[in-house]
Amino acid sequence: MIELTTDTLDPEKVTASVRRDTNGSVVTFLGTTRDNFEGKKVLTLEYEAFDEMALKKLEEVRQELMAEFGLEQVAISHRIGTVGIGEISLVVAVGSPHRKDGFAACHQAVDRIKEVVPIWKKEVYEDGSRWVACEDHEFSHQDSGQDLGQSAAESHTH
Amino acid sequence: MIELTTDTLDPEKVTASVRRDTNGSVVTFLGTTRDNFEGKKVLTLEYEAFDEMALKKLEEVRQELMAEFGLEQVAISHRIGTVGIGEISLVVAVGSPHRKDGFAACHQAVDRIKEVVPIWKKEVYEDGSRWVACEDHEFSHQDSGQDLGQSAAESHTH
Amino acid sequence: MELNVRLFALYRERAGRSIVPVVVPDGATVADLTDEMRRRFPNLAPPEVNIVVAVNTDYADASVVLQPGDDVCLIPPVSGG
Amino acid sequence: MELNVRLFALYRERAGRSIVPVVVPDGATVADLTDEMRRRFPNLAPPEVNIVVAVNTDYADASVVLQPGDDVCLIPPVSGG
Repeated sequence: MIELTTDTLDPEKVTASVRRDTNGSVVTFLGTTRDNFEGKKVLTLEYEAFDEMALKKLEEVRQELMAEFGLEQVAISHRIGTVGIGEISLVVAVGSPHRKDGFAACHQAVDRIKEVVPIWKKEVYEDGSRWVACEDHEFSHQDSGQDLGQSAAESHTH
Repeated sequence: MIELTTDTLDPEKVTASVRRDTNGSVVTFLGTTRDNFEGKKVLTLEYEAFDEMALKKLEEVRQELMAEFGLEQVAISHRIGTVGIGEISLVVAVGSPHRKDGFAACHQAVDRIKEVVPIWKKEVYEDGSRWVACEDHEFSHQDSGQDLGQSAAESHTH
Repeated sequence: MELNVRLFALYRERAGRSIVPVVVPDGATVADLTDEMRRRFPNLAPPEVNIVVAVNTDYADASVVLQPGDDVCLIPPVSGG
Repeated sequence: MELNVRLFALYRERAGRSIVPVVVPDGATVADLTDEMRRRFPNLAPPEVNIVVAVNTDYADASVVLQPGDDVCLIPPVSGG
């Protein structure tokens, strides 16, 4: 399953969707919103998506993973809109016969989502806000995830 | 938290116990019982533990992980007794500021649990049963996890 | 031809709008379009930053030739997850 | 001294009991104990398999000298998870 929603995410539902009696392993990743950025208190976050393309890219990531690891159970749910501190913004669940593939596939799924899916996060502070990794000082706040996002996007163009 | 129980495991409770507003990542592993062994239908499983030592070793694994990765949130819950097919026998949840540590720590926790914790699994078939990795043909069915178990146990003695 | 370029997140805020009608010559490439967008919105992105473009919901190389009716979107560095 | 050796899982089933009282001389090691257990239960484990022993809930090397009152347990290859 692939899901992009403004509702509170339901990790149990996502995890349940990849469980099979033939599988011995389920690896689930929850991305949760952190309460600070470089010591600055974050009040809340806003996620914006280019919906059609985000859904398409999420499905592409899912298909890539399934092909690369020979798996059938990969589920991704991403929240958009306002997300409170400590709430879940991303759930990735991978069911697999063996755990090694499950860990590798789930980790890679999260990395790829952060690289290629057109979703943006804005941190809201008491005294302002910031698009993560790209505002302030002309993109100087790019973190590694953002650099990957940019380079991955570029690599996709070649 | 560390838990060894005959009750149905509660992955949501285990996962919830490692969530913090300061963390951005929660990685959860569910070990579930598979319905077949080399094509043979498994009806149910029986887990037996050397309780006192199992709890001690689970806590040792937890402390090792927390020290190695500098983490504070590692939770492990292992079920014993009869476990139906497709049910959860093990839950490991790791909360961490960053996902890379979370995936590595969770994977390593599961590996170590399977190596050093004195818990045994018996698969029950229609026409018999088998202690996983150590019965039949005088231990010839040892899989890699079992080999690790044996060697890890030995290495602990040196 | 005229294209309705869509902007998201940081680019949307910097341009002050989510859709910008842009006229480009026939045969114009993605690079031509981003040049035009930079000209119209000098603060959109610093010169050293490549402006990533999606055409019809796929990332498109700077050399891609635009077609009438293309769905063209400017994609700031992503930060999902 | 007499020790009550505890057996689990496969070893318990093969020995047909969960506790086996074993008399060993003072100064006996873990290796002496497993030799004695193999003598009493020839089918316990094949010769090439090392019988792992826990003393007081920690894995114990074959050279460890047993003490009166020690909690001694035979640990078949584990298969948790």
